[in-house]
Amino acid sequence: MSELYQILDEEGVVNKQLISKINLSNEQMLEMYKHMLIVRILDGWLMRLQRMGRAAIHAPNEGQEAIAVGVAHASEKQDYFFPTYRDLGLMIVRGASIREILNRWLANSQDPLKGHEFAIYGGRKYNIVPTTTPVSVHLAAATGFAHAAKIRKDNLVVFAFLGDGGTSKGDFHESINWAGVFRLPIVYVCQNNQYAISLPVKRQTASETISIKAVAYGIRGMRVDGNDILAVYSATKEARESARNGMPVLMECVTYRLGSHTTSDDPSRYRTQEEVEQMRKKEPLRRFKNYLISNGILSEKEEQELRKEIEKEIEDEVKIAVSVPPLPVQTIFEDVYSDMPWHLKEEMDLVVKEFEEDHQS
Amino acid sequence: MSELYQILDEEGVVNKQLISKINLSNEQMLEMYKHMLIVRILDGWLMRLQRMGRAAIHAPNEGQEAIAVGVAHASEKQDYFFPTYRDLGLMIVRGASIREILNRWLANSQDPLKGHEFAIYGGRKYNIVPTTTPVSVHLAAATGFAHAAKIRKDNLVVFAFLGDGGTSKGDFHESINWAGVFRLPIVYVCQNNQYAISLPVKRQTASETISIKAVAYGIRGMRVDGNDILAVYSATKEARESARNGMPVLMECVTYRLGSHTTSDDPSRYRTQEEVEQMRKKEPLRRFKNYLISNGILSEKEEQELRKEIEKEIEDEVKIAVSVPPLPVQTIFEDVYSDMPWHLKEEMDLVVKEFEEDHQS
Amino acid sequence: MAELTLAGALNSTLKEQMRKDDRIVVLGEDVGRRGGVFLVTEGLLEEFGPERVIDTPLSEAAIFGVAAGMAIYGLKPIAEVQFFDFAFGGFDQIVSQIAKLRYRTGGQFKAPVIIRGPVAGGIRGGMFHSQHPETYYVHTAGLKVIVPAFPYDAKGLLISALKQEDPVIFMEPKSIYRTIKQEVPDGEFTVPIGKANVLKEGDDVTVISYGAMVHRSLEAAEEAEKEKISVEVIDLRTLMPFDIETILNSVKKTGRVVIVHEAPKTLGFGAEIAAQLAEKALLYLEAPIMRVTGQDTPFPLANEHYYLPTLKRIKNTILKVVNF
Amino acid sequence: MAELTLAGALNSTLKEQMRKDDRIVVLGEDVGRRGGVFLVTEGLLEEFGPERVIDTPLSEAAIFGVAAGMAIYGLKPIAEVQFFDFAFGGFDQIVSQIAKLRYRTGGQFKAPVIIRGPVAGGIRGGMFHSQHPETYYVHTAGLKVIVPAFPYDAKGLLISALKQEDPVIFMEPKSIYRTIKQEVPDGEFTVPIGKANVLKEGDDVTVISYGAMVHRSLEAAEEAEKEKISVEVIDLRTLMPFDIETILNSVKKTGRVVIVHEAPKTLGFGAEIAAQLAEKALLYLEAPIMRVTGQDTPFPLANEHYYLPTLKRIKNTILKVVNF
Ligand SMILES: Cc1ncc(C[n+]2csc(CCOP(=O)(O)OP(=O)(O)O)c2C)c(N)n1
Ligand SMILES: Cc1ncc(C[n+]2csc(CCOP(=O)(O)OP(=O)(O)O)c2C)c(N)n1
Ligand SMILES: [Mg+2]
Ligand SMILES: [Mg+2]
Repeated sequence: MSELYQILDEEGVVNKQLISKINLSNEQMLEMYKHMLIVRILDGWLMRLQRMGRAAIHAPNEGQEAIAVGVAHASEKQDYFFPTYRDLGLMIVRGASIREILNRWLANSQDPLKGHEFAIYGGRKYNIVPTTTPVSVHLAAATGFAHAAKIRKDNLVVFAFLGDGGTSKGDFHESINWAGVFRLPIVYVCQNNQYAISLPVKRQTASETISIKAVAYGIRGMRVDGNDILAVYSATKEARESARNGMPVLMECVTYRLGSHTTSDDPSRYRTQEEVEQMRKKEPLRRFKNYLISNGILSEKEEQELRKEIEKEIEDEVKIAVSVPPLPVQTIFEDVYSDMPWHLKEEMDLVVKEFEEDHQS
Repeated sequence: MSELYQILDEEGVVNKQLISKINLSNEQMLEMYKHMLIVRILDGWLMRLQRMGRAAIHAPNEGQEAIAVGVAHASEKQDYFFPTYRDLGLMIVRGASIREILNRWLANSQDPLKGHEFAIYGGRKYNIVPTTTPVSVHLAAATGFAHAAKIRKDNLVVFAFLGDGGTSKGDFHESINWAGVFRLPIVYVCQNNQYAISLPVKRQTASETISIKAVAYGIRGMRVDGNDILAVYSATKEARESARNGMPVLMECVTYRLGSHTTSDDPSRYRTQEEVEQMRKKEPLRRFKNYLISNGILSEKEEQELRKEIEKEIEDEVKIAVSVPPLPVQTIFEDVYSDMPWHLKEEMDLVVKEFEEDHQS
Repeated sequence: MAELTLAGALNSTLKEQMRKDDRIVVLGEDVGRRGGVFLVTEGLLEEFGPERVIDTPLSEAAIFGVAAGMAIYGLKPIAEVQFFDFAFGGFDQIVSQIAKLRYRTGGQFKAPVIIRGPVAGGIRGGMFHSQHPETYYVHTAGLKVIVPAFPYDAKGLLISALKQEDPVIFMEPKSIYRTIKQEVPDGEFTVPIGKANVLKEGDDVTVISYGAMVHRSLEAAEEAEKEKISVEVIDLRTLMPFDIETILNSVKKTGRVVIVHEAPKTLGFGAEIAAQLAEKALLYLEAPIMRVTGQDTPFPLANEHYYLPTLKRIKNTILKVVNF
Repeated sequence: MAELTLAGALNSTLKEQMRKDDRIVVLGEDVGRRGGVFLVTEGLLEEFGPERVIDTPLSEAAIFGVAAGMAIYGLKPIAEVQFFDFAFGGFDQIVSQIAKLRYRTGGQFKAPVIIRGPVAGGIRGGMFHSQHPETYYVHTAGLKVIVPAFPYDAKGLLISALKQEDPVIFMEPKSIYRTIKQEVPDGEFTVPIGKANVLKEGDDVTVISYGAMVHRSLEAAEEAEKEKISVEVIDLRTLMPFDIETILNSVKKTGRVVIVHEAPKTLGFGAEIAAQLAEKALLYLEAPIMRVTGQDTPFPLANEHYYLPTLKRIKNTILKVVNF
C-alpha cells in the first residue's frame, strides 16, 4: 500500500507490461488528453476572470488534471461523483459546456445554481453532487448515497473526492469507517497534492502514506501516481471493480498543486519557487503528450491546433457569458424550502421593493 | 499488533518468562487486588443505590476492573487521566474515599461537583479530569493537555480512556491524528468490552483489531488482554515509556462488559445469558486471585476477610451518605461563569424566592 | 383507533408508514435489536429487516450525513439521534449539508431527511440527557422544526414530515413519552406543519408553549381559572415555520402573553415570539411579555425541578401579567 | 500610539501580549508561516517559534478540544478558526466540553480558551465564508461572546478576554478588517466585557448594533439627522453578557428602537433585545421594535448587497419608527 502505481514515467516513457493490461483506444486517449487540455486552459481563464473582478474566487487545477479526468473516464455512466471545489475535470468529462461553467462562475441569470454558492461543480444531469465548502463534510453524503445504492441493489459506484487536508477531519473517519462496516460500493479518491493551503501533508498526519489509512477501516488502499493519467485510469478501473464487489477503496493519488490554493492565496509566503519548478517537471499534460506523440497517436501540429481551438472557443464563450444579465433579487429567497413560509415572503417583499426602487430612479 | 499480550491465562496460570520482566512486590499486587475488589463491591452498591432511586444512573464496571486499576498502578504520580463514565478504578487507586464517591452519586450537598452532572469520576487532587458524556469528546482535551505538557517540557504522560464504540467518532480520529503529528506524551486506552450498548464491535468497525488503527496515525499500537491485570500493568509501563519518548500509543485492552450498559439498560434484548456466562469465566478478579493464592501471596481466608471489611466499610458509608442534606438551590447558578452576569442573578433571585416559599410553609 | 402513548404512537406510525413506502429507512445507534433506548423503534428490525432498520456505528456525523446521501438518492431516511444532546457531533452535517443542500444547488438536489430523537428534562438525566436545543435548529435556514406534545399530533406531524420535501428536526419530549395517552386513529392522517393548536380558548391572557411544557401550561391555566382568569393556551407544535397568525389573533384578543419553554431563556424560542409581538402587535399589548423558561445554565442534575418552569412559576407569571 | 486597522490592532495586541505572557499559545490552520488567511497572526511564528504558534491539521474539533486541554493545563490558548463558518465541525467541543467544563466539575476545572476568527459578509464569500453565527454561541450557557467594531475595542476586548477565566468566542467582522482605522494606544488597556458603547447620543430613536453593521448604522444615523431626527447609536460590543442597562436607559429615553445585525432575523440576537425590552420597558415603547437584519436564508453569493441590511433599509426603518 505504500508503493506508487505508475505506468508513465516523468518523461512519458511507458511501462509496457502494465499498459498491456489497459484497454484504451487511441480515440479515447486523445479524448482524455483533450479533456485535460480544456481543464488546463479553462482553469487559466477562470483565474483571470477572478482577477478581473468577474468571478468571486477560483481554486486552480493546474498539475492535478489527470486525476478527475482519469477517474471520470474510467467510470461507468451510472456512477456518481461527490467532488471537491478543485475538480473541474469531472464537469468537462461529464459533458458540461464551457458556457455553463462560465455562467456558474459569473453567478449570472443563467447560472443553474442561481448564484446561491460559488465554484460548485455539479448537477443532476452530470451525476455530480456539488460539494460543501467545509472540507470533507460531503464524504458522509457520498457514503450514504452508496449505501442507498446497495440497499436498492443498483449497479453503480460512487466516487468521492477529497484532499490530503481533508483526511484530518472527523467526517473523513466516520464516513470511511461506515463504508467499511457496510461494505459499500464507494471509492474515496484522495488527491494528495502535498498541501492544504500552506500546510504540507506532514502537518496533516504522521501516517506513512494516506492509502495505508485503509487498514484502520478494513477496506482496500491503493496508491497511484496522480500525474500519470494512465495509472489513474487503470487503478480506477480496478478500484471500481473492488468497490462493486463490496470492498470499498481508499485511492490515494499523489500529485502536486502547481498553482496557488485559490485566487486569494499567495504561496510565496510558504514555499519556494524552486520547489514548484522542480515539481512542474512531473506535471501530467506534458507527460501524456510525450507518450501520445512518441507513440504516433498525436502530432505536435495537431496538438497546437487543438490548443488554439480550445482557446478560441473559451474566448468566444467568455464574451457571451459576461453579457448575460444578472440574477433577479428574488432568487435570494428561492430554494430555502420547497414552499416559501410566511416569514420569507415578508422578507422578500421588503427586499424586492427596495431593489425596484433602487433600479427605477 | 493483532497478537494479544497476556501474562495470566484464564485460570491464573502465569507466563513465567513474561512475569519475570515485571517488577511488582507482593504488597503492590495485594494492593492491586484490593483495589479491584473495592471496585467490584462498590460497583454493586452503586447499582443498588440507583435501583433504590437514590442515584440517577450508574454504568457498571463488572468484568473490566483490571484495566483502570492496572493502568493507574502503572502510572506515575504526576500523570493525568481522562477517563470515561466507566472507570471507577481510577478514583479508587488515586485515593478517592468511598464517602466522596457516594456523595457524588447522591448529588448531595457534599458532592464536590455540586450536583451539576452525574457519575463523573475526577477531581483536581486526583489528576483526573471528569469526562464529557458525549462519547470521545474528551479525547481532544486529553490530547491538548499532553500537548501543553510537551510545550512546558514537563515529565508527565496522559492516559485517555475510551470504549470500542468511541473509536467510531470523528473526535477519536482528530485527536489521535493530532497526537501523531505532534508526537505527544499520551496513551489512549481503549477498553474494547465488545459492546457499545447493544452493538457488537463488528458494527463499529471492519478493521481487524482496534490497535491496528494506530497505523493510520503513525503511532504505536498495542493489544492487551484487559482481563489480565499483570498484562495491563506491564503493557502500560511500556506504553508510558514509549509515549514519554514521543511515540504515542493506542493500547487496546480486550475485555467484556459482564453487566448491563447502565442501570437503564436491559441486555437480554440483544445478547444471550450463555454468552455472558461463557465470558464470565475470563473475568479478571478470579484469575488474579488464583494467581495470588497459588503463589502463596494471599490465602482464601485473608481474601474472605478483605471482602468482608470492604463490604462493611461501604455499608457504613452508605448510611452516612444518604443522610447528608441536599444541595441548596442556588448551586444551579454557580460555576456557569467565573463571575455571575446580571441575567443569571435575575434568574437566581426568582428561583431562590420560589424555593424558599416552597420550603417555609 | 387505539389509546396510545407518545412513544407508542411514533412506533406504530413508523410501522404503518414503512409498510406503505419501502423507501423509508430507519437508522441510528441501537435502533435495531435494542429497539432504541426509549423503544420507539421496537419491532422494526424484526418486521423490516436489517437493510431498512440499520444499527449504526457510534457516529452522529455519519448518521446524519449518510441519511442525507440516502435522501439525495431518493430514499426517505429517518435518522434517530439517541438523545438530541448528542447531535452536536454531527452539527456540521446538519447546518452545512442538510439545511443548505437545496439552496446551494439551486433546487437541483435536496435532502429531506427526518432527524428525530428525544429532548427535554424531567428524567434526572443531567446536562447531556435533558437539553431542549431547538434554538440551534430554528435559527438555521432550511430546516423545519417540530415538537409534538400529544400522541395524535406526533403521528400526524410525522406523516406530514414524511410527505414533504424539506429536512425536518423532529424533537420528542422524553418526559412525556409514556405519561400522556390519547386515542389515535389507525391509518393515515396529517397534522399540518406550521399550524399551532389552540388547546383552550380564553380572553384574559395567552399562554404559548410547546412540547412537555404544554401540559404544565394547561395545568397552570386550570389553576388560574380557579381564580377567575380566562386563559388561552396555544400549543405551537411546529417552531419552523411557526404559526404567527394564531399567535397574533390570540394576543390581539387578550393583550397579555406568557411564553413557556424548557430551553434557556436567552435566545430561547420565546425571544422570537416576543420580538414578533413587539413588532407586529405592540399596540395591543397591555402588559409586559413574560417568559417562563429553563435557566441560562447548563441543565443541572440536582434540583432540576427548579431549573425547569414549575407549575407555580407559570401560574404566578400568569397572575402577574393579568394583574399588571 | 499608532493608527491601526482592526486586523492590525489584533496582530499587534497578540504580539504584545505574547511577549508578556509565555503561557499564551496561538493555534490554527495556516496561522504560522502563512500568518493566517487574513494575516492576523502574521509575524508571530517568526517571533515566538513553532511551540507557541502552532500550524495545525485541518481539524476544527481537535483545534478547539486541544485548546481546551491546554487551558486545563494552565496555558492560555488562542484558537483561530479560519472562518467561523467552519467552526460547526468542532461545535460539540465548544458546546459539550468548553462551555460546560467549569459547571460540570463544580468549578474544579475550567477551559478559558479564546476562539477567534472572521465572521460577516460583504466580501463576496458565499454561504460558507460570510455567516454571522453568534446566536449559536450566545444561547450556549458558559460562553462569553464578543464582536468588536473598532480597532481600539478589538485590542481592549482581546486583552480583557485574556485576563479572565471563561471561554470566549471572539468574532471579527472580516469586512472591516482593513477598512476602519483608528488610533490605538500601545501597551496594555482593557475594554470591559459586558459594557456597550454609546457612540452617538440622541433623543428620538435608539439604534442598537454590533460588528460591521455599527458603521452602517452610524451612516444611517447621520442621514437621518439630516432630516432632523436625533439618533442614539449603541455598539453592543459584547453579546454575552450584554449590557442591558445601557439599552434600557437609552430606550427609556427615546421610546423607539431599531436593531441592526447581519445574522438572519429569526432568533438572531435582535430577538433577545426585543424580548428583553418587551418585558422590561414595554410602557416606554412608543413604536414597534424593528429589526433590520440578514435574511432567513443561507447567505447568497449573488446579490449579497440586498441580503445584508442596506444603508437605505436602516435609514427607512429609522424614519418609519420615528414617524409611527
Ligand atoms: C472545515 C474546513 N476548515 C477550513 C477550511 C478552509 N480551507 C479551504 S480549503 C483548505 C485546505 C484543504 O486542503 P486539501 O484537503 O488538501 O485540499 P486542496 O485544497 O489541497 O485541494 C482549507 C483549510 C474549509 N474549507 N473547511
Ligand atoms: C456522542 C454520543 N452518542 C451517543 C451516546 C449514547 N451512548 C452512551 S454510552 C454509548 C455506548 C458507548 O460504547 P463504548 O464506547 O464501547 O463504551 P462502553 O459503554 O462499552 O464502555 C452510547 C451510544 C453518547 N453518550 N454520546
Ligand atoms: Mg491538498
Ligand atoms: Mg464498549
